[in-house]
Parts: sequence; C-alpha cells; structure tokens
Amino acid sequence: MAPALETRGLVKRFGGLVATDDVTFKLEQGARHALIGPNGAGKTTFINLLTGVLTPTSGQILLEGEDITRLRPELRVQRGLARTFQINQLFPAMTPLETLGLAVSERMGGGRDWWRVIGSKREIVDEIVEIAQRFRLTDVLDERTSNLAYGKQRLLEIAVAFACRPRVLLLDEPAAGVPEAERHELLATVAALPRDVSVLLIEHDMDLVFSFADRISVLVNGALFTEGTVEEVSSDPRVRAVYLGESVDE
Amino acid sequence: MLTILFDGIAYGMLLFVLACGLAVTLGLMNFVNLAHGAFAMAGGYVTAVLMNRFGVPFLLTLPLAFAVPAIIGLVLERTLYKQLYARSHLDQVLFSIGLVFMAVAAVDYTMGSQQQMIQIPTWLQGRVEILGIQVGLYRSFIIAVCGVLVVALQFVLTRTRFGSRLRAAVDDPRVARGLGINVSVIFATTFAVGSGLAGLGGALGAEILGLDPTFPLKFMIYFLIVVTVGGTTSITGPFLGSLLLGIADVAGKYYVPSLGAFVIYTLMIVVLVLRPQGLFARAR
Amino acid sequence: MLRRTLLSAVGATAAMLALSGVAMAQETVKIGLILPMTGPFASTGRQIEAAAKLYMQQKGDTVAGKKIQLIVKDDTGTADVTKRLAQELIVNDKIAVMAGFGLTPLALAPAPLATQAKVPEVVMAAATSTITEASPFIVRTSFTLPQATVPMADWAAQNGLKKVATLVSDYGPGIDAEKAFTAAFTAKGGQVENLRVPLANPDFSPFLQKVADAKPDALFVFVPSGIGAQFMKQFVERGLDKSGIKLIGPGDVTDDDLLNNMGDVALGAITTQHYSADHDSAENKAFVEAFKKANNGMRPNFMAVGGYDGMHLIYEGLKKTNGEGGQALVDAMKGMSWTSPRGPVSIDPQTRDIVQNIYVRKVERKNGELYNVEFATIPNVKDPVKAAKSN
Amino acid sequence: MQSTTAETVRTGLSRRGRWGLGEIAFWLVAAATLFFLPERHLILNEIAIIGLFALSLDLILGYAGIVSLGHAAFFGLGAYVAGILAKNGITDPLAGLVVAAIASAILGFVTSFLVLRGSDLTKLMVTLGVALVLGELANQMSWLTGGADGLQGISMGPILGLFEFDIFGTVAYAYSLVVTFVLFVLARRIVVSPFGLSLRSIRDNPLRARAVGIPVNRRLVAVYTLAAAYAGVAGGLLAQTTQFVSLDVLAFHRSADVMLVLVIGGVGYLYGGLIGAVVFKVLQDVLSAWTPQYWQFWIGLILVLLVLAGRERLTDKARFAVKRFFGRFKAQRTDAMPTTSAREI
Repeated sequence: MAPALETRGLVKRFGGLVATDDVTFKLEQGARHALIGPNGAGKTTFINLLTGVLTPTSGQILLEGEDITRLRPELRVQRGLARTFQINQLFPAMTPLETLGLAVSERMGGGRDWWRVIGSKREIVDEIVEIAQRFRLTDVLDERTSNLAYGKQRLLEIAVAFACRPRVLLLDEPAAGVPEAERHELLATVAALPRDVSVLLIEHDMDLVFSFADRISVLVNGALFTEGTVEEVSSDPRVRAVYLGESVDE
Repeated sequence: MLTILFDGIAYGMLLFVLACGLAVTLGLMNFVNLAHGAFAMAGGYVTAVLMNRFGVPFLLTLPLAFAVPAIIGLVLERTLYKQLYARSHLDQVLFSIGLVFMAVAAVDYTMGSQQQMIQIPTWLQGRVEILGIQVGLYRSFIIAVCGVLVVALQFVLTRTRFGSRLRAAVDDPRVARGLGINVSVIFATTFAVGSGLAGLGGALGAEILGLDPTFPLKFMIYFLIVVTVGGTTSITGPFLGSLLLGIADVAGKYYVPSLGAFVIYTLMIVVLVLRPQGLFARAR
Repeated sequence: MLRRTLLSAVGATAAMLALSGVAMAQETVKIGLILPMTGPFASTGRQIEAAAKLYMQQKGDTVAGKKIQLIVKDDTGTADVTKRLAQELIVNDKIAVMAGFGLTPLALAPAPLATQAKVPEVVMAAATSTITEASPFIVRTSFTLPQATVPMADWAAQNGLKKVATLVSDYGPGIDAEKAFTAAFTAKGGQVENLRVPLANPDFSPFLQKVADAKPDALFVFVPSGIGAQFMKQFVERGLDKSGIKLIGPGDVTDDDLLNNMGDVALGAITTQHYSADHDSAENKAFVEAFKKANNGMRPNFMAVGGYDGMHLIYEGLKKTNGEGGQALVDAMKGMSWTSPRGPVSIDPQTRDIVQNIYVRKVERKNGELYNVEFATIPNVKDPVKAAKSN
Repeated sequence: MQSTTAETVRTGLSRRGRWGLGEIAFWLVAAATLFFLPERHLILNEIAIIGLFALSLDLILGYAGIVSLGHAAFFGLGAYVAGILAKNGITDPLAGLVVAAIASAILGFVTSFLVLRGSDLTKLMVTLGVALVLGELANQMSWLTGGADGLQGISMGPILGLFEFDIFGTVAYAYSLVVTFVLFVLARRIVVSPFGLSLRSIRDNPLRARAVGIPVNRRLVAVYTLAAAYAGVAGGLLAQTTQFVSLDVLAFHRSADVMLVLVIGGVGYLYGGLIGAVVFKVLQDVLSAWTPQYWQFWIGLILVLLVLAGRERLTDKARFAVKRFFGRFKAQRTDAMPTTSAREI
C-alpha cells in the first residue's frame, strides 16, 4: 500500500535562501507522526508546500500514491488533505454550526448549489451532529465564532479540518495558546481521532509529542535531520543538542 | 517633441504636488482620505481670497495656503480622523466622502458656485526659450517647487529622526509606543503636513486647473490614480507615478487625440492588474 | 429593521403631505423650474434661478388674475432625475409650464412628457439645435449653438482669416459648434483643422501645442463655460496670443459671470453671441443693475438672460390665454416678440426657437472691468440648422 | 440528546432561509404603496431601481467582501443595452431586461478577473477605472449611444403585451417592484444556499475558505458575474421606465451613490440596499425640496455621523433587533407546545 503522504526530493528556494532542502519523507497509512524542529527550521514552509500555498522549486508530493505537486490547494483538500493552522483561521462572523455545515457541504460538492437551503440534507445534518459531539461543540453550535472561548475555537479549528473528511490531517501546533484548564479536553479529542486518518503533527510541546506520536521526524535548517520511533529520537543525543539548544526560547 | 515632454513633466509635477499629501496619509498612515481634495480646495481658496480681496501677492499667500489647511487638518485629525485609523478602508472612504460633500456645499454657500480666478504675478507669466524649447515660466516654477518638495520629503522621511519614528509608528504603533514614541503626535503632525501639502498644491494648481466648489470631486480620481499607480510605500513611487501619468497623458493626447481620454484610465488598470501594489512599490 | 421601514414610510408620507398641501389653492398657476443647482453645472442653475426670481419680483406674482407660483427643483445635472422631477411636477403639482433645463440631455429627457401631457417646456439654457424638434411643446429662449457660431464663421471669412483651427470639448454641443463653424467657414473658402478635447481634461497643453504647430490665423474654441477661464489662461501662457493667433468662438468662453475675474488673458478675444452684460440699451442697464443688486454683485450672463426672457415669455403667454396652459399657451408663445435686455427677440412660429440678434464682441477693459464689448450686429438670426432644413 | 442536537442543527442551518414577520411586513408595505401612494410612484420607482442596484452591490460587498467604486459600469451597460434594443424595435420590456442582464453578466465575468487580486484600494481603483473607460466609450460611440445628448426615441411596448406604461408611473413602479421582488427572492435563496454560505466564508477568511476546499476565485467570479447581471437589470429598468438613457448612468456619482445607499441601509443582509434606497431618496427629496442648493451638506453630515457612530455596529444592532423580534415569536410558539414535544421524546 502506498504511503498516505510522501515527498520526494522536495526543495523550496526563496531567492538565495533554501527553506526546504531536499526533503524525502513518508507518512504511513494510519500513522501518528510528529514533525519537530527548532524555530526557523522550515516547518511552516514544509506545510505550505504540502497544502499547496507554495509551489516547490523542485521535487514531488504524492497523496496516497498520486502526484499532487501542481494541484491547486482546494483540490488537495477535496482529495483528502486537510490542515489546521497554528493561529486560528476561523470565520469570526459565522457560527460553528455554519462553519461545519459549510465544510461538510463543500466536501459533498454542494458549494455549487445555488438553490437549496443548507439544512435540508439529512446526511449533512447527521454528519454535523457527529462532528459536533466528537469535538465537544454541541453546546456552542449557535454562538458567533468570535465569541467562543479560546479552547473551543481551537477545537473548532480541528473540527473544520476534520469535517473535510481527510485521509491525511496536518495539525499545526493544535495546543498552542490553549489555557491549562481547557487543555485536557483538547488533547483528549486529538487522541481520539479515528485511526484511519493519518496524522502529521507539527509541535513544540514535547509532552504532547511523546503522548501522541509513534514516529518523529526532526527538521533542521530545512532538511530532514533524523527520523525514528519516539524512543530512538528521544534518546538521540544529537537531537537533544539541536533541540534543547533552541527550546529555551519557546 | 521636447516641448511635449516638458509639458508632460510639468503636468505630472502638478499632479504630484496635489497628490503627495495623499501619498503621505495613504502610503504612510494607510488611511484612504478621499477628502484630500477638500484640503487642496481650501488652500486654493485661501490664495484666491487673499489675492482678490486683500491684494496679497501670490507668493506670500502660499505659506498661508499651506498653513490654513494644515491647521484644519490638524483639528479634524484630533477630533475625527484619529477615530478611524483602525477602521476598514471602506469606512474611511465613506467618512471622507461625507466630508467632501460637506466641504463642497459649505464652500458653495460661503463663496458661491462660480470659478475663482487668480492672477499670477507677471514675472511668472509667459515663456522663455531654453535650449531651443519653449518653456512656460509658471510651469517651470511648478517643476522647481515640486523638485524641492520631493527632495525635502524624501530627506525628512529617510534621514531624520522624525522620519524613522514615523515609520516605526506606522509599522507597529504598539511597539512604537513601547519605545517611548508619541504615536498620536507623530500621526497628527503627519496628517497636518499632508493636508498642508494638499493646500499648497491647490493654490499652485488653481491657475492651471481652475477652482470651484466641485474641485474635490473633480480631481479626486486623479489623486487616487497617481497614488495607487505609483505605489504607496514611498514618496518616490507616487513621484515617478505622477511623472509617468503626466507624460503619458500629454503625449497620448498629442499623438492620438481620439484616444486621449482613455490613456490615463487604461494605464491605471493595466498597472494595477499587473502590479496590485503599484508600479514602484517594493513588495511587502 | 421593521422600525426603520416604518420610519421611512412615515417620512415618505410626511414628504408627500408637505408637497400636496400647497397644491390645494385654486387660482394658482404653477411653473416648475428644473435646474442643476448642485454639481458641476450649478452656476447655470444659479443664474437662471436668480433671473427668474428677479423677473417675478419686478413684475409681481399675479398674471391674468391668477397667482404665479414658482417651484424650483434640483436635478443635479442628471437626466433621469430631470425626467422624474418633471413627471412629478406634472402629475402631482399640476404645473402649467415647466422651464429651466441646463444641458441638452436634461432638456431632451422630459420632451416626451411635454408631448404626452401637453405641458409647454420652456428651455432657458440648453443650446443643441435639435432640442425644439423633440416635442411640439418645447419653446426656447436661450440660443442655439449654430446660431451663435455661423456668424462667427462669416465674420472670420470677411475679416481675412484664411486658416482656422477649431478646438471643442468632445460632447454634443462642442461637436455641434465644430460642425457648424467648419461648414460655414469652408463654404466661404476657409481652411479648417479640427481638434477635440475630452470633457474631463484639466490640462490643455497637448492640444494647444498642436495648435501652435499648425500655426493657424485664428483658433475657434468652444468649451463649457466653467472651463473657459482655464483655457484662456493656458492659451496665453503658451504665448499663442503673441504668435498672432486670434482667439475666436461663441461667447461661452468669455462668459460674463467669469469674465472679469479672468484678467488680462481674456483681452482681445473675439466672440459672437446673443448677450453681453455690456449691451447698450436702457432695458439691459436696468436688468444688469437690478440683477447685481439682488444677487450680491453677481453679473448676469447669457444663462440669466435666457431665464429672464423665459419668464417673460411665460407671463405674456399666460396673459394672452388668461392663465390657460397646454396647447393654447404654446400657440400664444409662437410668434411673440419683445425687447429683451439682449435686444429685440421673437419666437419663430414654425420652429418655436428664438430669433435674435447676434453680436460680434471683443473683450475690453471698461471702467476697470472686463466686458464683451459689442462692435457689430447681425440682426434677426434664426437657427441656421433648422433654416437649412426648411429650405 | 442525539435528536435534540440534530434539531438544533437543522433549525440552525435553515433559520436564515425562513421568512420572518418583519420581512413579510416590509414587502406588504411595499406592495401597499402601489395603492396608497399614487402620487409618489415616480420616486418609488426610482427607489425600487436603486434598491435593486444596491442589492446587487450587497451581493459582492456584503457577501463576498469585494469593494467597488465602479458598479455603475454594469448598471450603465444594462441601461444602454435595454435602451438601444427598445430604440431598434425590440420593445418588449422583459426581453430587454434579459438581454441587459446577459450583457452585463458578460462584462462582469470578464472584468471579475481584474478584482481577484490586490488590496481594497486596488479594487476600488480598478473598478472605478473600468467604469470610467466605459463612460468614455459611451461618449465616443455617439452613433450608437447618442453621446452626450443621451439616447432618445426609446418607446416601450406594453409589459407582457398587457400593461402600457402610464404617465403617473404606476405601471412603471409596479413593474420595477415586481422585478426587484423576484430578484430579491432569488438573491435571498442564493445567499442561504451552500454557495452563499461559501461566499460569506470567503469574506470572513479567504485563507481558511481555501483550506476547507473552496475554490475561492471561481466563487468570486461567479458572484461578481451574478451581481453584474443584477446591476444590468436595474439599469435596464431605469432605461425602460424613464425611456431615456444619458451618459450619467455610467458616471462616477452613480457608483458612489449606490455605495452610500447600501451603507446607509447596512451591508450584508440584503435588505440594506432596499432600506438604504428608501432612506436616501426620501432624504434627498425632502432635503433638496427644502434647500435645493445645499442638500448635499446634510447627506455628507449624515454619512460622517454614521461612520463615526460605527456603521457595522448599527447594522448589527438592526440585525439583532430583527433576530430578537423573531426570537420572541419563536419562543412563544415553543412555549405553547411543551407537552407535545415532551410526549414525542
């Protein structure tokens, strides 16, 4: 079986600066994979290449064996590659209900529907209910998103991505900025993501990485530094050197 | 041919003098002030009233044509404009259009709807021949004033402490405040200077463009074209932009008169589609 | 939202009541005066309104035992608004006559209404020749551009000008003027080169440079009166006056309203038109004096005289019909003649257009002020376009 | 638990689609004016047309976040197309509207690609430029458009072969009102559809909209084209009901006015354009009857105050008031039936 997501010799240059340096990477089916690295290591560039916000200078990106290197961002989403953002990117003037409804109906190809009211389809309603329960949003569905507590917004951020029913989900620091009191709820939901979704987690928080991931890749200066199981990487002295040297800033 | 080039430059310079105040408020403070023309009109009327009613010589009216709009600008900035810095461009557009309507009606009420004329001094009238081209004296005067302005503005913005503080205040008002910069004073000063420059432009332009209460509406489009085409991140952008537009407009009308009216608009659309940030803007 | 709707409904009702309240009095004859009072052509509106009010003030507001009421409306210079206002005045206020109309499209837009509702439309400003043909109810008291232009061509030909460049604003009246002049001047053996300037055009330099290159004997110019001053200044600034190019044209460029402020640049410009504030007659002296007195020293221009005569025509027409409007009023107006501040005028019974003297004038300084000083008269000029059609 | 959430979801998603009392009242009042304000039909006709024009601007500004200072381009094109058709013998009003809509839609589609990029200011200027170029074209092509004299000699046939336009403007108003209503219903339907929801999401956050898989540019092109068609119909209505077209249908002040109208009424809930048109026109009429020269001063003052008071806040308040109004109504209804629902569960 092809890996869920794969890059081959991925390079991105900005002028003279090499932001992504020949990254060859595999995310296996059903994996819980963490991508770590010090600040400025090129994690964000890497994600932007995967999702199509940036086009690579050279190299290939494959989603379940299919080349998506030149595909437009929204088409990648439609093929099952969804992401969350490090800083919430939500629709402040819409309710969580509308946000989820939008994502679900878009996925079902309803976005071109000019005529029907969005709530009229049974399968959409059922799916929203399921997602709302999974992400503990049922009691805030009708609030304006901008009025939600930060933790709930964070949950919604993941829920929207999940509503795209991804095969591969890229989580960009899902717990960033969440206050301690709401943190547990968030981690529990992340841990409970279904196993048929392959997850790539970009994270600084080592506790979260160790509790969640079964493999870890380390990105340094745009290049893959090392990769292995949690034990291998956490015991690698070079990683500790690179990482601890930087993590003071975090 | 050279005469056309000269006329184009003079016209472009005139556009620049009128628009550079807007370039300052829009480019540096990111405020879309469509009422810019109203400040220009104020300057024009100051000059016209002083000359026609009190017999003040043209040159002496110019400092006042700068000062009066600057003071009006300062007062309005302190009372009204400052509340709108954080608002959307749309809000700013609506607010300043409202001001324009009020200004047009108010001037109409106080000064009448007819054209105001000024008499430039005789030593600025007429033409001389330089290097075989006929050169209008008043146009040369405008070019000179404009040249001085560009240099002065560029100097103030890039070389002085005020300039660097202004840039800091624009980039991030919060951080600037943290550094002990009095952001509101800086903004107020900049706005006042911008308005004053508009007034000066209005006074200088009255001779060529005419002056009546609809001035702010008639020329608003030209100011905006100059600033958006030139790009709003610097003073040199709008300067080059106005030169380009001035020359293109004059040359276009000279060589293909039937298409004359299209040149400036088409040029603007093409530039903005290819370079939405403006022709001479550094990519942000 | 509902509250807003209600509020606006209440507002509309109030406005309606306010308007219909005055419509009750029986023996009133209403005149709807539709003018651009705001926007770029506001000064046209001001001049006409001032003249109309002056006339009413002088002659009283009762005609044939009926009270005259003037309703002034601002159409902002927008044709669809003119039409709507005219329609409202006809339907709601039951006006007997509509008058005003600052620009050609503004005069043309309500023409079908005039025909349909049989309400006379007195055009006091707009000057395109064809206007009176748009409805049999249109009567004009201003002038037509060809009427003012063709005498200019004749004068130019008689005075030894061989080669003339024309420079007109690129819109209806400008093109009219260009055509009329070119046809008349070439017919007399002259040579013409045509230039058109976009209407919104702050800088004339490229066009004036073309003129300078062409080296004509004279430059014939027509631009809307507000722009005339800038044009004159730039003409002189370029030194065209010194290079021996005469400035000629219909009187719009040397509009009396603005002329005195233009300064010496205007000196020597030769124009042909139907009215100068300097016109030497007792009627005109009285008119100018009264007008200035009533309007803070503002000098009446050719728009004002159109408004003044328009009111005169309406008053005299109503006297004849005993206050009746409609077809009878138009018929009464046809063929009427009187002595206006501009000189003797009459309404051509066939075309309903004004027949008047056209004067050749030169800008001169008189008692410290600039005036168009008349030095030749071409009597009883009809609109040459329509005259040519009827032959 | 499951079913109540499902219920919340269902009602929550279709709430926007349901017609509220206030809305019904609005249209009933509008229809009533046909009978109760006969002497105001001319200005009401203009209000209906401007309302439709502002509604079309709301589609792009309120629902997709595209600012435009050149919306008159589409209005003017529609007006000229309808006018020229009628002048050349195709006098059926509805056919004229359809062609006007198609022509404006094509122009909208072509120019939509110009407004996909750049800041608000860039968009303002590009749209403005398009309208200016079009205005200049209309002036130059006077053989077709009548140039500055305006397009004359338009005579319209009866609507559906039945209703002749009359001098009181009653048929004209009824015609404009019905067309506006039909297009409003369509627009209302569209903005609550999944397509409409995706537009709102693009306005709110284009980055996330893309990340949800929405082809942002294509949606923007679609709505811009649609709004252009609406504006074209509004222009067509103006040409047909006034039977005259002049260059100022393309003028800058048209674009600016429609923006003011929409903003006065409030952006982003479709009624803004209609309410704004009523308020603006009545104000203009009252003010200009009161002071023909200086009424613009007061319009300007209102605008300044409106912005200073917080335009969006006011609109939100209006929207909130509407919501509360419906909320109360809904609450009463549910209060009345608690026993039934309990038994069902």
